[in-house]
Amino acid sequence: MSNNEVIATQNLPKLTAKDFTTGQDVRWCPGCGDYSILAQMQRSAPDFGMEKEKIVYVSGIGCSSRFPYYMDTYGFHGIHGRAPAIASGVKLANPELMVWVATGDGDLLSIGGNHFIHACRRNIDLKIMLFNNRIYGLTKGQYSPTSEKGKKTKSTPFGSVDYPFNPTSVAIGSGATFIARSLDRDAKHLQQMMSRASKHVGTAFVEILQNCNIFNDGAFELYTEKDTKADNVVVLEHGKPLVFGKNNEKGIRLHGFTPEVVSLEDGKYSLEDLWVHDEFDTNPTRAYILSRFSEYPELPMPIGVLMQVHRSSYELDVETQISTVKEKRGEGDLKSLFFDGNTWEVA
Amino acid sequence: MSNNEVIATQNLPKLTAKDFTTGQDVRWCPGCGDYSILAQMQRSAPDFGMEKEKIVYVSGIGCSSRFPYYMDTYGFHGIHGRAPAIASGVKLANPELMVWVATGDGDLLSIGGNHFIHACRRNIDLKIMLFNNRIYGLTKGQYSPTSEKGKKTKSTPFGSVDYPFNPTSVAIGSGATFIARSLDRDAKHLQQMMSRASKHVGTAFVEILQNCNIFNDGAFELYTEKDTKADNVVVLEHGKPLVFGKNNEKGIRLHGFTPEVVSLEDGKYSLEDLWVHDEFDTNPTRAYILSRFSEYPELPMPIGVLMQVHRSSYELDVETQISTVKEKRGEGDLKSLFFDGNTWEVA
Amino acid sequence: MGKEIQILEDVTVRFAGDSGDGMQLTGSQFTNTTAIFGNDLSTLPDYPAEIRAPAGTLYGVSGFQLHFGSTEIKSPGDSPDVLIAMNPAALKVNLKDLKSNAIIIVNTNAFDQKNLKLAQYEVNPLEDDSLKGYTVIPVALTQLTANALEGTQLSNKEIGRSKNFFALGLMYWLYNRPIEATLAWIDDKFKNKPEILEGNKKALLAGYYYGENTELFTTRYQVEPAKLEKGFYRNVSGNEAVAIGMVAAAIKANLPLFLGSYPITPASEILHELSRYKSYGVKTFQAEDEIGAICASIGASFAGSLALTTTSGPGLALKTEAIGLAVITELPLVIVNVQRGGPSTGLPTKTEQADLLQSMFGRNGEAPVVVLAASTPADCFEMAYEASRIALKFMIPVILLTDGYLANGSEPWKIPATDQLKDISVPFRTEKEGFYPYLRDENLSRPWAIPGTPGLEHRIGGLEKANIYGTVSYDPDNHEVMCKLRTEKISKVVNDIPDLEVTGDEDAELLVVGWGGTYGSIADAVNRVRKQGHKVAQAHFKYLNPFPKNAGEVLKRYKKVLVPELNLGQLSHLIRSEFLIEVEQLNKIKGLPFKAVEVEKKIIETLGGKNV
Amino acid sequence: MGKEIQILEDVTVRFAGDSGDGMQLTGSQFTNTTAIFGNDLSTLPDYPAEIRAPAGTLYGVSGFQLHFGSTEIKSPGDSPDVLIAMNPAALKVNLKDLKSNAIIIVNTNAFDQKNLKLAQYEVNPLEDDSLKGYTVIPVALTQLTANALEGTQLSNKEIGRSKNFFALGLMYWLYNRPIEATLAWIDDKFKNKPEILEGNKKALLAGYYYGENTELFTTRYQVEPAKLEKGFYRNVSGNEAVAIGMVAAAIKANLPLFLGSYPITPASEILHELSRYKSYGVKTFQAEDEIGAICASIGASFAGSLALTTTSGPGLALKTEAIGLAVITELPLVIVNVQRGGPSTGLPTKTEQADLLQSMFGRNGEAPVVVLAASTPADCFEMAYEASRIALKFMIPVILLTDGYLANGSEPWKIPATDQLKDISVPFRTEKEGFYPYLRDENLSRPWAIPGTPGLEHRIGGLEKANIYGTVSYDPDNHEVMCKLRTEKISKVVNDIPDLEVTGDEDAELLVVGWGGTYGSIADAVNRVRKQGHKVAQAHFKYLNPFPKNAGEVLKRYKKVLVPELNLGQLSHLIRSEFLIEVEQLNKIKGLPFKAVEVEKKIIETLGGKNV
Ligand SMILES: Cc1ncc(C[n+]2csc(CCOP(=O)(O)OP(=O)(O)O)c2C)c(N)n1
Ligand SMILES: Cc1ncc(C[n+]2csc(CCOP(=O)(O)OP(=O)(O)O)c2C)c(N)n1
Ligand code: SF4
Ligand code: SF4
Ligand SMILES: [Mg+2]
Ligand SMILES: [Mg+2]
Repeated sequence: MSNNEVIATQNLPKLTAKDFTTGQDVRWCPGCGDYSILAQMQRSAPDFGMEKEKIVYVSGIGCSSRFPYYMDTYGFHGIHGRAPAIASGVKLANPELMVWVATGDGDLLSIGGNHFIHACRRNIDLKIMLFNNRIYGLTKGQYSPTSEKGKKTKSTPFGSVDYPFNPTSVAIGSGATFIARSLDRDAKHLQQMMSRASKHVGTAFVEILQNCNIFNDGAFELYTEKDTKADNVVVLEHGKPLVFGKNNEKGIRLHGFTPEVVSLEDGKYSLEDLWVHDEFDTNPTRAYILSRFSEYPELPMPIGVLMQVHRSSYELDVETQISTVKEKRGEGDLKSLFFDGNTWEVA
Repeated sequence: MSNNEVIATQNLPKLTAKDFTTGQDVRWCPGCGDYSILAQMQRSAPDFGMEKEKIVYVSGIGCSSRFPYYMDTYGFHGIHGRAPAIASGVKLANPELMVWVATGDGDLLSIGGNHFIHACRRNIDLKIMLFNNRIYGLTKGQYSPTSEKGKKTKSTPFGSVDYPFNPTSVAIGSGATFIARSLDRDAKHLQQMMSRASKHVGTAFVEILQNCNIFNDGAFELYTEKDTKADNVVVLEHGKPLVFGKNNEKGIRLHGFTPEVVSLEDGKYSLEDLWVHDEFDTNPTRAYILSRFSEYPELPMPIGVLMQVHRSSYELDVETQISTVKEKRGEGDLKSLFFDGNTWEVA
Repeated sequence: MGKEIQILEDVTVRFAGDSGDGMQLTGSQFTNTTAIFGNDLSTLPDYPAEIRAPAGTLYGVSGFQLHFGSTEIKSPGDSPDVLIAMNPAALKVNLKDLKSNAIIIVNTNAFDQKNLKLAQYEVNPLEDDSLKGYTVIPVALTQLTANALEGTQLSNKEIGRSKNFFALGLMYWLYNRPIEATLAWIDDKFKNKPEILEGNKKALLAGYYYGENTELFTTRYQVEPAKLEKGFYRNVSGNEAVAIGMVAAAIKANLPLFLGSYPITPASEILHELSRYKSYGVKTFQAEDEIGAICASIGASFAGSLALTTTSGPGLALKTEAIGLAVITELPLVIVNVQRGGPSTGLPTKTEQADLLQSMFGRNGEAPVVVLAASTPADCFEMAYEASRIALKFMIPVILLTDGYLANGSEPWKIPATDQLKDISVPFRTEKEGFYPYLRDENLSRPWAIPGTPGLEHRIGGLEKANIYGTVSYDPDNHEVMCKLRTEKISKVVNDIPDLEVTGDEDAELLVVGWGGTYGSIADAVNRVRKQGHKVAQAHFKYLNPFPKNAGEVLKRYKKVLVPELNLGQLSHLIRSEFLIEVEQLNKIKGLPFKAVEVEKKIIETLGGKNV
Repeated sequence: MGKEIQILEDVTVRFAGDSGDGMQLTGSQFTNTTAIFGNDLSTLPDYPAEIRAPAGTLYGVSGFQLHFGSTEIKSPGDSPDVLIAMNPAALKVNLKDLKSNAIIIVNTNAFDQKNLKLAQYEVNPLEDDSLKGYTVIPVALTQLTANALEGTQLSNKEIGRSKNFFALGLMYWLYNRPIEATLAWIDDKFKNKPEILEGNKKALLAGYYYGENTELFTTRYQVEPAKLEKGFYRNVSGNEAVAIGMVAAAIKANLPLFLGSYPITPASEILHELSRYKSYGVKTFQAEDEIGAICASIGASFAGSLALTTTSGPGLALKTEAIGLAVITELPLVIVNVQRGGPSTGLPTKTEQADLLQSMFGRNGEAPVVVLAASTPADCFEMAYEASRIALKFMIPVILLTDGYLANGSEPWKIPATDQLKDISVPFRTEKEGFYPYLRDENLSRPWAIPGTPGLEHRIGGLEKANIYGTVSYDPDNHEVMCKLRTEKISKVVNDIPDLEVTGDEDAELLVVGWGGTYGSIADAVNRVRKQGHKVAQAHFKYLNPFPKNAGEVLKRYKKVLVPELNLGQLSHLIRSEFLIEVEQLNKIKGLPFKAVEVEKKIIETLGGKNV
């Protein structure tokens, strides 16, 4: 664990997942991947080291954005695309709160793209969970900025001609300091990522590949199904080589700037030749390469923390500036406010 | 020149810079870097291989966005931040037009950030010129998303706490296919970049470091002034090693993923050891590293084409899809429109 | 077994069940057959707010209502005569809407403990007398379908899914409709799944014959074809009609159609529809957001397309700044706003009429636009065409308001003869001589000189421009001239639109004035009270800015004016301000259309409560 | 050399020159000195649209107008009595505004061939008789300043820059003002540049003594101190006053102030000002755009700050969707809109009052908000405070309208005693017992339960919520209840705001009704016509939604109502609709404030044209 994570030190009453469950009926489609994400959050939250009244979930609009209604904490179901902006206001107003953003690929990357990249740039301490199902769920199945080119949807009956965003690349390009990826179906891993995000000081971006079984069923099957997962997913762990395959028989090495899959069985390459993951590399270039794995079908999908670097977080800088000025000038009051500048008396 | 550039083949009447000059008084501040950008465009445009009535300049709002008024072509001075969106409509409606976007760092990267990253993602054929003066000029001097942290401006009297965007990194993260940088003060180089952008098929992004002598004077002095330029700028040329310095005595080599400045004089390194620029590298990793040079004071500012790759351009894909469908189904007319679906007759 | 046949003038049926029960499909098939049969009709689907709510829940009930008759049908009907309830939840949710003595066909197999509990029934309503007053026809739909499909290759799940065809067959029998159209549809739809194809056909026929053979039904109903105008018809929803209207306008204007849009309920289907029209050269651009969408449309308009942008309330709110740009650049642009329940996200799947004032005034500065509203699903065709015509002729943005009810509801649309459509083409300017970008013709329109035209190079934009010359102008007097010109342009439209029509009694004391999608319910209500002997007249606004020339005169002709609206009084506000007359208001803001009876009651109350 | 001293009641002076001539600074110094001297005053700067237009051009002229007097001063004056013209362009641009026989002090050195040409003068106006009818005082300002600074270390350029101090000194002499305040200011301002410090002081004194010694001036003027209310004063622009008012409100509400904003002319100075107030704990957030700005403010409001967002017309257009969110979540929020010339980008540096209807109606659905408007620069303090008070008390968004004229203009503000400000604190909810997020108190306000409060965890958002309970509700009846509650909340505010005040003649036949920043010009006009013997009354709206309780009664009391507005009739529209009364309109939409004389003329015309 790096030094840019905070460790909860308070003695808090021990809560359980149930304490985070609201009475409201969960209204996602039966079978939707969102259920698992919710369950993992409810399981992870008791260990955030935070009183539950200090945890806030903010969302935009979309199936995924219903998330706050189901967490028994403070929650704000915002308007489409604006969750990072609303959340920024919450966090700036009260930096003691732990602020999560629950958002979809349309919400965060289509209409909300600008707020997202600016949050990353500022490094404001929001934990942004992108429910990426590569489709517009709530509006019943249009393509999204993460849908693959050629996709036939309600708004692209002849196939989309849009080239998709790579969300993790966008985050890197915008200067994000914590980038992770997980799967709706991998309960334990997802909990780990939530826990890691909870500890990062600064914008933490977690892309969760989420199945929309109604409008984009099976989009991530390769990564989640038992028989294909091992061959198509590489789990990133700090300090460990990039190994995958049913019997850990494959690895990834860097050939110049080009990652390639090598066999660990034919004697040509061994563990020593592989790319060893360094989450905390302050040079984001490797993370950039990792972010682009998904562009190449021959490479497995990396899950885990792609990168985590330290940069002072926005809301703390704001607080520091205020206290510095206060120290220098003294705390302002009505009198000093009114009599600042040229005044004169009419007697 | 790569194969993803178009070469004008038409026999056009020879125009000159004067043909592109409107009668309107140019109303930038005396000494503003925008004058040079305008002059270089007026000089470059006759060689775009395009009838001047087919060239369109679209802008948002800002000092820089006044640009279209001064080019005697079709022009659209839009609203703040929306130039890429307006320009996308122009280009989609008539792909035969050559569409330029003139925009500022606030216009493109603050309010307009979303339209920008989506243009890059789609790879629609717009030539986007960012007049980056790292300040809001027209609104009289607030910091912009490219202003350096700590900058004191009208809206940050105690220094800004925002970490800036790196515009070229943002473009790379969003999937841009042509990325270049130039200087307002380097007339020849700027003309070259304009000419290169004019030939790219797809989104071409040109960052121009521009001096705002009123609100951010000297921001790029290091790169433009005679005595410091050579030591602080490296000119990227395809197939050539990265060499700079007054006597070409310095070079850049890659140490792993880390670029470093080396001396070519002390005998330790020679030209062969240097990073050789490959504009057309289909792996954008090197371009990503180049985009980040500006984050390190010890590295020179790269100008030139950082990268150019081929991906089909959006408006052409749109046209292709339409003609494919037309071929398959025949051209629609009112009759086929009205009688599509279930109809019945009342006799 | 001969059954009595009863002739009815009109019938309202409602199909209701889980999302998975295929009620929308069943309803559409019944509609289609009914249309071909020759009835006039009007439909209204009612989706749950959730995409796929869990089976059996109250909030997961999906409904489809159809009103058809041998006379003119103007609305989907206040209260169903027949309810097909596929499960207890469907029964519970819909019961309150039924006519007294309505027929309720229930799938008894679905009334098990689990479903009863999900529907929050303590006691099975089929077994106590809570349904007294209705004609309940219990049918073991699931079981009967399973029986009919015994021996096929279908899985139990697939068999279960076919029960809606059984129900449909039964309804065809009950209302004496031909089943051929649906059989043909099944043949086409499932041509790649022969087992399912056969299964569905079998279920349909089994349902039909069940009606014939069971003793549950003693009466069969007949609704004779309506005396519709001769011609070809097609059933269209409001959203479809907008799409067709816009393509037709583009063809008649000889312009490519460009749609910049961003999905939003309940407007998305216009995008879906238009994205199918590639062979008409239609370009649809799903932008990153509503602002990108309208800005792309403005760009396309500048470049010479017939430009359209479509959205619903929150999207219109986002587009307001850009609409101002279209106003000041004087570019033609059609903005379709399919209204839904607000404020904010509000009731996104429900209907409302609360964006009228936003459309009129929701922009910075003096930025007038033309505002139109469609009155019925099929009328959306005509009004989309009108919006295009006016936008092109006057070089201005036009907002067309529809609503969730019009968008999803459907009715037969009489297909116009292709040569019957007004020519709406406008020439691009090509002549260099004397060209200025803000020259004005007799409509005060400026010339449309599109990029690519040699010699007409010019610049437009959001800064105030000098009249005629089009250069940036900070001149105070010019600004005032331009603000007034932009307003005058709108007034010029008055001469180009039809007068406000009044129907009903010449000597009425009360005029009922509506606008947009409430037309059908108001018309039904007015008819009813007139049948009761009251003197009432009706006028309906489809042109809201400018108002038709005769509007003031019409409104002042009657002693009382009643304005029913699905909002808190927005048209009333405009009428009061424009004509300084007092109006009675009937406001409903429940996410639902008016029932005719609600308007009827208010009319009678306004008339002084006397029943004639 | 004794000179005649003439006593004047009030004077209007205008300083004009190139942007580089320091006219704003000169004007501010003169203002400051005049204020300290004890006059009442009102100022109006007039910047060119360009940041730094090329020297000498007509469009590059920068002006600063000051109206001061020994009586109450309500507006910056229609026509200057004195013009200081630093170059030919300044003379040309301003000449048409001057009073006949006005004094023109010109810098003769600037009247060279180049500058005359830039100003499009064919002949030097100082040399033909085009200035007949004015009292022209030619002063070789550049030369005299150079002479005075001979021997200093200053460069020629620096010396050139000091000439405005020479001009200022001359004006101080002419109007008999003390120069100490400016000397002190120079001491402080240039303390790190001792040469320039000395130079400027020398220039100032030289100017003063030049007045004393030259024969050009035979008369000196004296404007006695005004009889202002006792107390401390400070000169504030409208934007400054908004900033101070908001900080004061936050202090008195015991809340941190949060501003989410995005720069836009003419609102940016509020952001600038507030970003200086770090020692008051004010957090200013320059967001990526207007939408991000208001959304951050909404988030901050949810988290317990006094939340503010500031903008101008195009920005307000962008914020409309989010304002709807604030309405439905019932969160307190102050939205300050500094109106400028529209539509679209329009005339961005000019003033206008054309966002009233946008503020009222520019949102999807029924989304009512409170709308206030400040009447003078200093009144911006009070109205910002009021906006905060109402937003907090009723848990609603409040739009405060100011305009470019108020924003940049300034006047003395009487500093209130700190204990004289109303207590506007509202308690956060902390009690768990009986808590529901949409409980209502007597104002229909819901409880403010901020994150961090144990036991009150709850969720809000843009979907319709069940009254009291705050759960998502699709219930039709609840939606209607909530829409009406949100409207009723606004009506409740009526009981919390002052009545509409009427000044002027009790028995007037005409009531002149204005709103917002036109107060001063209208008041001046009404005073003038009353002095001519006409019976006229004035009422001025600062509360526009809801209107004050007595508004209808007041408006109906007079035979005629005249509504002057800087738009095409927006308040008129609201008055007509609300009260069904005919009003006379005076509309000006030129990017400029009213001159009192314009209103005066219209009043007389409305009264039937008779001069008493
Ligand atoms: C301003 C606005 N525009 C459009 C919509 C309609 N809308 C709601 S959710 C959504 C996209 C949903 O997709 P995504 O964000 O991927 O979430 P998902 O439903 O897939 O979880 C859209 C377009 C809206 N509510 N508001
Ligand atoms: C919607 C909207 N918001 C804000 C503004 C005010 N505004 C005009 S230009 C500008 C920023 C200018 O900065 P930049 O884009 O960097 O251009 P520059 O003037 O530096 O060339 C702003 C904030 C506006 N015109 N419209
Ligand atoms: S539509 Fe898709 S994303 Fe939305 S709830 Fe259903 S399955 Fe989940
Ligand atoms: S303010 Fe700056 S960017 Fe704008 S015109 Fe002046 S020098 Fe150029
Ligand atoms: Mg999605
Ligand atoms: Mg800039």
